[in-house]
Amino acid sequence: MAIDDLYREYILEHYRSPHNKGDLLQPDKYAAYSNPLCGDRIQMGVQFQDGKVADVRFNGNGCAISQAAASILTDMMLGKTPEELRQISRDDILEMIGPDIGPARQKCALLSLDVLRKGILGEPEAEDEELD
Amino acid sequence: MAIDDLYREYILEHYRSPHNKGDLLQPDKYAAYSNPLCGDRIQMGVQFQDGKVADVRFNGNGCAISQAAASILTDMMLGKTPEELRQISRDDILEMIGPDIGPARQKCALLSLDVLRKGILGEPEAEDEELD
Amino acid sequence: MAVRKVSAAHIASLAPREDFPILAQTIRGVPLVFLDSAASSQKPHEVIDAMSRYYETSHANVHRGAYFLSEQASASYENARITIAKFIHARSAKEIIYTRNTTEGLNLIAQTWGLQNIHSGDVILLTEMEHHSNIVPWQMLAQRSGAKLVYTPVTDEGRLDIEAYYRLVCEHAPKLISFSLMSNVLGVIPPAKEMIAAAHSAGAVVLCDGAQFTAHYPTDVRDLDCDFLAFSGHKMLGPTGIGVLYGKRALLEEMPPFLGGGDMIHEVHLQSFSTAELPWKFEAGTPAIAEVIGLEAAILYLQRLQMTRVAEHDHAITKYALNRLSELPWAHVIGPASAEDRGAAISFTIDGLHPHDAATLLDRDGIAVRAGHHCAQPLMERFNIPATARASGYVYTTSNEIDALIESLKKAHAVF
Amino acid sequence: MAVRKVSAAHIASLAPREDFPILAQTIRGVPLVFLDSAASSQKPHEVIDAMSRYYETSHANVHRGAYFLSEQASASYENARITIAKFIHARSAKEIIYTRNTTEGLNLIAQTWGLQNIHSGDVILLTEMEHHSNIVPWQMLAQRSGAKLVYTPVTDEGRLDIEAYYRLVCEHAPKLISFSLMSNVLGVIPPAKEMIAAAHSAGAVVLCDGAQFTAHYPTDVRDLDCDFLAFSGHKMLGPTGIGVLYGKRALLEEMPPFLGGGDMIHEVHLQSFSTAELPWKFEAGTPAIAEVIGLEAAILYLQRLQMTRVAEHDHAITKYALNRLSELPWAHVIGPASAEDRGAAISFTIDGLHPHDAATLLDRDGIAVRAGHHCAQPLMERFNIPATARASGYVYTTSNEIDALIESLKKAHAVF
Ligand SMILES: Cc1ncc(COP(=O)(O)O)c(C=O)c1O
Ligand SMILES: Cc1ncc(COP(=O)(O)O)c(C=O)c1O
Repeated sequence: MAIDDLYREYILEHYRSPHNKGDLLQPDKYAAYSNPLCGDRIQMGVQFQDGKVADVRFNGNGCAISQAAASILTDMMLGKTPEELRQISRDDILEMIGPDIGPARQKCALLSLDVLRKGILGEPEAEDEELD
Repeated sequence: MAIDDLYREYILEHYRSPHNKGDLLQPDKYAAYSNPLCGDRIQMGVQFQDGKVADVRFNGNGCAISQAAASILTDMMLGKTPEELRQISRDDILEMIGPDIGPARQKCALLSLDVLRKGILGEPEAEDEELD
Repeated sequence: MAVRKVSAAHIASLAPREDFPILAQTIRGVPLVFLDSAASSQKPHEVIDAMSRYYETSHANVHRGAYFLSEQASASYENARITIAKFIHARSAKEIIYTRNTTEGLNLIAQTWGLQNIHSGDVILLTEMEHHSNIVPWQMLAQRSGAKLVYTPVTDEGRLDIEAYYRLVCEHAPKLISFSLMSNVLGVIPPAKEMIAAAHSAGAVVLCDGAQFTAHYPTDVRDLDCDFLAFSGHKMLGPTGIGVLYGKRALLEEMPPFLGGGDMIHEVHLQSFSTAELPWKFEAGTPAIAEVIGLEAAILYLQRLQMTRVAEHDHAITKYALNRLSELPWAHVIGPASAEDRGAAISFTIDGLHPHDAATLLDRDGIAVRAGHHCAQPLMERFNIPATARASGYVYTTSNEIDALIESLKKAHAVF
Repeated sequence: MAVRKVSAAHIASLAPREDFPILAQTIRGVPLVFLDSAASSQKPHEVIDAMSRYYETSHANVHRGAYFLSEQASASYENARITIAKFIHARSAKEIIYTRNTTEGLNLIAQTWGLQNIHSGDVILLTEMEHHSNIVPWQMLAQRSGAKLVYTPVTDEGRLDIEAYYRLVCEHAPKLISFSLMSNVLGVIPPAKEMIAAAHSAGAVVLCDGAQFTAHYPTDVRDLDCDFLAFSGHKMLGPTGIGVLYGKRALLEEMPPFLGGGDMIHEVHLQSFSTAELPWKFEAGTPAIAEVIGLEAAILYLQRLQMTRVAEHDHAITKYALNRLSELPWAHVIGPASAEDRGAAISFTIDGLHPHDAATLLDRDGIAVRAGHHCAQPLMERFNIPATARASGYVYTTSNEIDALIESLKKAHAVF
């Protein structure tokens, strides 16, 4: 029974058998963030070669959404240049995770992207759009 | 026209021509209190002779109610022993001022009694009745 | 003083009076004339209903729940922040911090930014017309820090002495300047934008007390360029229990937290914690959720009325009331006699009639005005009066109500 | 773990469910099963209506007005204080201070009594099961004062280690001891009266966090003999934006004020102020008037239900829920497995299913439970878990709702 759009087989697969899970012994870049709401914590190590992601591993405990998202994101990262990594958007992730995701769970889905952006790529805290 | 029960001629008379208003040069006891709500301030000096109030004067600015109440109270005080002064109750004053007085104005009516009790007689801050 | 004839035509209420259920009341058998809006305004149906509806259909604690009700409540709570940010033209909703009232907002700055930045010998510049809420927190801070409080005087006319202000700014180079955008006693609206620019040239940080102002005038924190602004919901058609503190983001980021507890933290260990992002860093514990929703409803209501029209209406009422009061030779306005740069709070004294007695007598006619020091004792001392009576209108006020006030004052004066 | 058969009979709600408008809602097409009362309870009509009626008929600012509405509002505001004082068996209404919530009450003590009495090297004794709101204020105070924070540990069963508590009290002679009368995670109710007596023998002042407790149990501050008690209206059928801090009068009298501003003063001059009497000394600015009236309505409602019966009902629900959860071999309660001395907050983890996913899946069935650290990260660290799911019932909860929870959990577990 597909209980709903969110916990479909694709997500559960990534959760049960996450890709790129583990630790890199000597990452070029390493970062960790936590989501205080649910206690999720994602750490990520990246190895670059010829300016591209040669290896990436994530670790941490968390809900199915954050773990599956990390699995999916790290898959996407492989082979990309930092420039290309910067192109990965929130919407890219949310599209993969599923449309039916409430605001509280979006944070779970986007935690690994946060680690990538702020921790690995060193982007500054996103300035919010100015209100008109 | 008796505009209402509160501002009847009796009160207005005491307000316009207060009894015992002024300052005592050498009071045996002196005290002053203010009502921060309306800015009323009453000071009172008392002279005792043979254990009785021989003279009492009050001064201060304030509303008709507080001034009239001070005038009425000081009248009542004359000739009384401290023991008898202690007997003057809130209800005694409120009865003289009038039945139709709201809670905010009660404070005005009772300001001079406060000066008498806490300032002149040195009674401690009244402990409230314990709740059941 | 010559008795002038009033030529102004009848002024209707700006807001439909039937929107305000309380205005249909009678008090001691006579219709209510509510002229104490500067203390707290009345509320339209929409505000009251928004809160009831919230409790009836979508209450749950915010931020921490992954279920439907909590997500709904959280969304309402955060959407209101955007409405408020836009209402005062903040750059971002992160600059909007929910407080209980203006008073808490002012204390928050004193106890966070103040304790961090104000040191012994530093000067805090206030004005003589401030509300106690914009005086006492600074006295408390001065006691702790050794700072000095300096006050811009008020002229005999009842306006801020602007020349003196500029002089004091230069002379003392204050670390912080805090003043009210509209006096709740004098009604006066000081030239805030110029004052703030001068303050900034002298290196001061500026906090504005918007308790009165934001209810009556379009507020633009970007145009004003104030660093902080505090105001209250209950004075602008909103519920009790909710206020707003605006702060420039860069300043807020640097400030230590105010109260500690749930929601304002990122991580907590037994011996240390880290703070949440803005604005939650300053919001500890379960917030006033229903009240935030009520405040948003109030702001949407005001925006439908349009704040420029609110300002015009209140100006017309003020002018009318000042004119009519000038007919009474025994009544004396404390504050400017002209309606220019002054809002709808009109304080006055009456020869031979104490303000408190005046209020009681007016009350017998169903007219609600306030009497006392209006939480501005230093200003009372400045004018050497114990108290004033104050009539203050708002969007529901009509010139007929001002007429009722004048007639009742005449009656009261005749008694004494 | 053997699957036990549940023999308990059906448990009806104690309060008529139709009193709670929100409970008639459907969520995503299914009836709402609200099991997040420990975060914030739902409200009966009477509470919602008391506040609407207040705004519709008698709103005005309190304390400062000599007119009818303001006197009415002031009287309601102060009468509620007496109701609350009686509800917790305080000696006097002067011992009741209105706050926004529990969090503000705890911070108030830290920033007034704490700053005044806690000095470098002094020990503050807390427990490992405290809510962030009873940890972070003390960390902030410790930073300022140089005090030391010591924690009573929690046993593996999920109870306070009482032997350790007594030892720590003797060993450290803490200046202040603060603990929760009921854990919002473990549900545990420590033996407060004995703990307080021991604390007093060692010379400590005791603050109790009643956020959870006062909603579910008769509270008697005279019997407990705690020095301070903080709790929140919104967890006990009352509105958001209002909480209560009880304090023994002698202590409150000696404390410096918390926030400065209108209403908390006696006199203000340009360079000094004196404070108002209790309890107003601690209530700066326009208070949450409507919310106070709502809280009184909630307390009157609870008193009609009778707090002893509330306690019995919640105990029965707790026992039933613990029993039914014990049927699920893959579900693990964090906290005592027995309902003895534990209240209606039941935290659990599920093998292979993160609490957050559990909450989302339950939500699809209309069941609202909370998932996360419940503002108790140190306790999560203690049990070495990132989070729990928590089901918490109240006077409107039925055993059918617990059955629905169990069925939905089974479904969720099957997905994973
Ligand atoms: C035990 C405990 N203490 C303190 C609090 C904080 O209460 P509030 O958020 O109402 O300030 C809560 C509730 O969140 C709680 O459960
Ligand atoms: C100018 C001014 N500042 C501050 C305040 C305090 O507002 P609140 O009581 O809502 O905190 C008021 C209103 O009482 C005011 O008029």
